[in-house]
Amino acid sequence: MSQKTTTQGEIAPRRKLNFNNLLSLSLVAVLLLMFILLSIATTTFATPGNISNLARQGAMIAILAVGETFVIITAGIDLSVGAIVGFTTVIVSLLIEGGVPVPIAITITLLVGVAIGAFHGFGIVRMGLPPFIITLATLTALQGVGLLITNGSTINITNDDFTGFSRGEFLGIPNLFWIVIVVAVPAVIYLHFSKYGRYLYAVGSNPEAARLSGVNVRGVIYTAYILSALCAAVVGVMLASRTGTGNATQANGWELQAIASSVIGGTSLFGAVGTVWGPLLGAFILATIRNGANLLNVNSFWQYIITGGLIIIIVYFDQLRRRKR
Amino acid sequence: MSQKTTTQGEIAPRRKLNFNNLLSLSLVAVLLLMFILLSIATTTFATPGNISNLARQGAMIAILAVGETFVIITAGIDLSVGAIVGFTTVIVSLLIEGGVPVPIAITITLLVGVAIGAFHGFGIVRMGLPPFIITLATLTALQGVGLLITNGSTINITNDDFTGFSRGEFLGIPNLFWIVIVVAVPAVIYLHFSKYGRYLYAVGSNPEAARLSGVNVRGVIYTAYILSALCAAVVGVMLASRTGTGNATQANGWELQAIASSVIGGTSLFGAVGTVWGPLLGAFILATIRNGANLLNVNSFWQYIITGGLIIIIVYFDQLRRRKR
Amino acid sequence: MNALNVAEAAGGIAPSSVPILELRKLDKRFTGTHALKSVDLSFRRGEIHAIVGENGAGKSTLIKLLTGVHPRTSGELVWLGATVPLSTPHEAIALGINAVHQEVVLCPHLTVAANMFLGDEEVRYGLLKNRQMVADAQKVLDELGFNLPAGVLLSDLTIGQQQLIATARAATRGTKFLIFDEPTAYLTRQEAAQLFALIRRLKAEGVTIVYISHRMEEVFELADRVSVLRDGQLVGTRDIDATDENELIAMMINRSIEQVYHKDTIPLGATLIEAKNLSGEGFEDISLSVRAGEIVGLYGLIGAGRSEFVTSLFGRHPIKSGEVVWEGRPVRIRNERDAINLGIALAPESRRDQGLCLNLGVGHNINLPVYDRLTKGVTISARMEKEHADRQIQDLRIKTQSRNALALSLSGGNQQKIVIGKWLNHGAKLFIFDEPTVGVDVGTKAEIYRLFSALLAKGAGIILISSYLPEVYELADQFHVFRAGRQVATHGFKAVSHEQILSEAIGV
Amino acid sequence: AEVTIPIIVKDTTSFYWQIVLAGARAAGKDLNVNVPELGAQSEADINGQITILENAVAGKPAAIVISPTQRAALGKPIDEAAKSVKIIGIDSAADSKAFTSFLTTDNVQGGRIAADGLAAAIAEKYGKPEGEVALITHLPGVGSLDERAKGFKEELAAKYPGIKLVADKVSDGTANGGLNITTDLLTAFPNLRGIFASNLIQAQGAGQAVAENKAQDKVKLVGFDSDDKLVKFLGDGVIAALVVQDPYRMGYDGVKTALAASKGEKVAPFVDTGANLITTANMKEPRSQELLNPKVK
Ligand SMILES: Nc1ncnc2c1ncn2[C@@H]1O[C@H](COP(=O)(O)OP(=O)(O)OP(=O)(O)O)[C@@H](O)[C@H]1O
Ligand SMILES: Nc1ncnc2c1ncn2[C@@H]1O[C@H](COP(=O)(O)OP(=O)(O)OP(=O)(O)O)[C@@H](O)[C@H]1O
Ligand SMILES: O[C@@H]1[C@H](O)[C@H](O)CO[C@H]1O
Ligand SMILES: [Mg+2]
Ligand SMILES: [Mg+2]
Repeated sequence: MSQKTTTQGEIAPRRKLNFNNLLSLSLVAVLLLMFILLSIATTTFATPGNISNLARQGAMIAILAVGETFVIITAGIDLSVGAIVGFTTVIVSLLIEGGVPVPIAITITLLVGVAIGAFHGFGIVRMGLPPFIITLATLTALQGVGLLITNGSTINITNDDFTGFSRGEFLGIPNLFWIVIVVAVPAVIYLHFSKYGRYLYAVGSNPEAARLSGVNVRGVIYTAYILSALCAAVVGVMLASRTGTGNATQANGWELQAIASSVIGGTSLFGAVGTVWGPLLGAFILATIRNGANLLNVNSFWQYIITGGLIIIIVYFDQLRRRKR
Repeated sequence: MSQKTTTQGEIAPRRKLNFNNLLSLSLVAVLLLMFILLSIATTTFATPGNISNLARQGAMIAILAVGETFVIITAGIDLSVGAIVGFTTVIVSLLIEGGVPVPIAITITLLVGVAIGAFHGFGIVRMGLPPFIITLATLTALQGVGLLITNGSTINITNDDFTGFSRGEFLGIPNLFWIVIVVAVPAVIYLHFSKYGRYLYAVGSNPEAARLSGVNVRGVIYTAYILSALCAAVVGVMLASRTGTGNATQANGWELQAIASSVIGGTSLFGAVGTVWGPLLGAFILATIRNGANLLNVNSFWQYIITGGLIIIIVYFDQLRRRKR
Repeated sequence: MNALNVAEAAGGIAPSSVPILELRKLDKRFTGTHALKSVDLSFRRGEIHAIVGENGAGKSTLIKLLTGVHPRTSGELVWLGATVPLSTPHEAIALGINAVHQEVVLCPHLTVAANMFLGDEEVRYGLLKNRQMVADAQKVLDELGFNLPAGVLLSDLTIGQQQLIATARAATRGTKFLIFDEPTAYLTRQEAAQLFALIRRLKAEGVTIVYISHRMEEVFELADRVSVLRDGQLVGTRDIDATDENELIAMMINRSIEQVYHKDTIPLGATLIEAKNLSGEGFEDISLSVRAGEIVGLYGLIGAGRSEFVTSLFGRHPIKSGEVVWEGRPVRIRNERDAINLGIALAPESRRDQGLCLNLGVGHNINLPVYDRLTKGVTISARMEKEHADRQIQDLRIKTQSRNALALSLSGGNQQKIVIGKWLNHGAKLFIFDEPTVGVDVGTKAEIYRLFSALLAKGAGIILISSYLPEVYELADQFHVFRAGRQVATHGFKAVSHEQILSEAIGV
Repeated sequence: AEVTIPIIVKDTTSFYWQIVLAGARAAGKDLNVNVPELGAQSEADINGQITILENAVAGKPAAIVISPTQRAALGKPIDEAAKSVKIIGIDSAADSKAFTSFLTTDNVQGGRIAADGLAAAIAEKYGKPEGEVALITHLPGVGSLDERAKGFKEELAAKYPGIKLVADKVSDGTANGGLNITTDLLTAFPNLRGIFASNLIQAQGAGQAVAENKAQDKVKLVGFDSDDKLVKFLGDGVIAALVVQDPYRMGYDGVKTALAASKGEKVAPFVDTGANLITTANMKEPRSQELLNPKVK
């Protein structure tokens, strides 16, 4: 994507890492504040059961948001992640109900995710389509394919081991949250400590300059979209386990939640700015808003308003800090 | 790279209008082709009744897409238009059911649209928020406000004059399509024949250059978002008339259709490229796909796949032409 | 916009001593940088006033304050005796202050005419008079002697041509005070000559000109007075007749340099690369070779095809026919990585579009080509990453707060140093420098030329592209003149006169 | 098949509507009628359904079977359509007198049945129909669901003063949404004794949450509609009762009635297809089995 001449007014030099730390610190502060307020306001928030619930509820969007972040750092966008989640719930439940052993079913499902991501890479790199368009097209088409496969109905998964996984925990931590860790650790290494991460930022900042510096720009773009779709497929497996159903439309609209989490977590939609922990925090902030509102028995419609308002406030202060730094 | 002449001065003039004409011609060709094929394949497509249906069905997305195009030309995006449509159906039906005369109710509703657009302008210009974020936030919040006002239920409009409008026609053309004309004519003048339109492109192309030329960049951005929200409010009134209900969620997801129509119509998401007729054609192409699929009794899920595929194909050829030119 | 505005006083006026614009204790701080420190300066009506200074001295910042682009931190601006706020570009334009900025600031998606009239369109009944504007713009361009079409999209022009459009635009808006920030950086001699003619004409019409340049001969050719900035402070103002190049350089960098063009005698080694009859998009039938220890210059006008040639050689664009021989072996370079792996480095001409990731850190930019070598196992060695970046920053004296500062916060010349710096420790054998000293101050230029010598001494070869003839002339062991995508002449070190080379390049 | 009778449902992606379509398909086969299966993909997509109806009318079918997504909104379009073609309504009502025949569940009544079922389950466990309960609705603005909520609340207020509705939640139209809401409800209201999830998908989500939190002994869950998953929950005691309609019959009889009407035969103007409460106790009865296991394929 072209790097826009943004009117970046007066950006004084500053340490990037420091800044990232600062930003994530302030998000941690927001999250902590919410935790403290909710612990005071309700007797139920700070209970192990609820914290487990929260960990489970935020887990899926968190993983989607991490994948989305890779793409956004390259100055792209992946609108299809919600549709991929829905589609892969169909695939994995079809396979499992078809008698395929669970590990193989999961592997195949993840490969389907990889294939979708590779298709996005192809569309962008080879066909020259804007990311918004190619992923909007797959959003639409995948829904159709998923509905067609199931003839519009929902597949119920009868394998209790598979559905039990999402309910289970290990060392007191819900299994779904373990998946977040399993995704986040390599993601941090990839993005923040490997050369490939540096290339991702470079492509997001100026693909031509990256290319002339020997970066395999096409490869980087393929990688970003494959990782995003792979994360979505992982979430598809998690969701199939959690709801016990395969249904192509059940994650409709999650792409916006993932993008919102990522942006709340400090990712810039212009590319070249973002972290792994940002979107994780963003996703759990959104989950906490919903959980807290439920516990406080706030009218569910207020949750929309609060979420919208908080998105504005958090991103606003983030921008302020950025400009000040 | 483009055709290149080596001595300075011998640069072949390329009229911008020519190119736009070419593109819209090719879209017209796509639409015509669809019309011809459907007329052959079905006995029902080319009937006055069905053409009226088509005109009505495409009308609302067409208007949304025109508004969205203004914003996209400034290199922005407005994700909130679907939510504004839903929200304004609530407002207009509340007012009408509250006994406010229809013209006044409509005026107030349109002003609500203007206010929402101005809020977006404020968020972008004053608070420095990315358009994606501020409009995502209003998408979420407006839904909440709309649901809260109606307490989640639907307001039924009992005024038959108001609801009758959407079914009526004038000079054999459905009223809803007249609204498209009423919106499109000033839109064409504004975008293609006035200096304000030129400023829209300038801001999308290089906001810094526009600013240094004395263009009121902030004003331009305010205008674009206000026009987009105003178009959405117009559509809200149309939808309220058509469904006879006020319901905050009834246009969920329309923003993606509007954006898709705009892009199919040749608008570039990088800004500074787009027309008024492009999104109009794009919206009616999408409506024809749906209408045709229904008439051909194609499984409704196939429509998703066809739409996704067509988005890719149309934008791909558009890109090709652009690169070749 | 009317065509060239005629000065109020007929027949032109001599530079008067009446100040048109006075700067009083003008001060600008960016967070972390004190870019201008209490500058007092006055510009006289109808003079050409040059401003010189090192990269990062604050020249562009000064201009941005005068044109309302940035708000000033403190200080006063007095326009024709009255204090003015001058806080928006609009206000500056209204007063008659215009600028041609260091980087082209126009809208690539609009036509040349639309750009020239932007913000000042001709309308009838509220509708744009498009055809009229194209005709009028064309008239202005023709009158200025710029042989450029008004009806094409701006993005169809080269950077140099775009810069001329920006100039034409600024010159024709009822301008009383016109600022040029390194206008000749992307211009050929021929285009520069057109520009100088325009400047003299404007001066004759009573317009005050502020002229920023790193090229001393331009300053002496044009200016009436010259002011020197150093580290954000005004060092002094001189009448042009009362100073010389050495004094100015000493004022700028607080020391003197004997000689800008530095060339050691280095024995030539084996042939590194041989291009045989290469053709591709924008160039045809080019043959040349580079030996270890040799600088091969490519001179020509903008659009002559030199950049196209070298970027193709670097694998960025396909080569249609011909052969490349690297160290005696025929090779096929299919992409940039092939070139880099062979040992070729390219510092491209446009730092903004090709050279830099502007919103990434200086260190990140410097290290980009070498992350492979900074990687230990799976992860990058943080220590090596730091050391490598810091070494380049020190060696090239890149003026930056730290290696983590974003590239876009650096001054133009310092950005250029990053583009060069990222290849220096790469260990390449053939360095291609495409316009390496555009926007670079004299002191740094001298450093860069010394660097060339150091590279050559280590056995590297250099292809040097420059539209600035003296650079090629003084440095290249051999150079080729390009015209219209073809190689029209080849000469040895200082073998022929400037005039002959120019006429070869222009084709008269 | 010469004759075409399209059927328009609310949301083709829901299993409930798949049963309706299966019934219609079977009728099409039996009666040699071509039955296009139409519908939007969300029960909130009112405009989508109007569009589909308009397009269906343009195809000049013999008759149309439709389940109006929203009572008021579909009134006028159905009046309009009825000018050129016979309209048979199923499942939910619309503000139109133009229906030639109408086969429906009384959704307000369905809500009442759910309230009674929930009260009974609570009474069985706690001795008395008393305590805190919650309601979960699939999406805002869906007519039939609003009617169920209405019936449910009215019945509680009228007959069970000891039962208090402490939370009235609207989900996001997905099972996962219902799941999250239910887990939070279980946390927020430790004394919660009952939940009514008023359609198929929300019942799936709520059932999953109850199972996840092993809360079935404390909290009685009543769902609406059925599929394999809910039947399994019912068998396992995770769900206390299901209010089950007869969607298969609506589809089958809808098409059958439409065909008769198109031929000018006289048809019954109104048929209540009924809503039945099925509990763990009566689920094995033959009629229950018939309702729980419609012949979809
Ligand atoms: N937007 C900005 N934010 C922060 N610092 C800035 C910004 N713009 C310029 N600076 C700093 O201000 C100082 C002066 O920069 P300026 O661009 O005025 O230099 P200059 O004299 O024009 O140099 P050059 O000859 O290289 O163009 C530099 O240290 C630069 O890094
Ligand atoms: N007359 C022209 N019309 C349109 N585009 C041109 C024209 N001349 C050059 N260009 C484009 O502008 C860019 C700059 O020109 P280019 O760099 O090829 O000239 P060059 O001689 O190689 O460079 P230079 O002489 O400045 O080192 C190229 O991408 C080229 O495609
Ligand atoms: O009207 C219905 C059905 O009866 C079923 O419960 C599915 O959801 C509804 O909206
Ligand atoms: Mg400068
Ligand atoms: Mg060049």
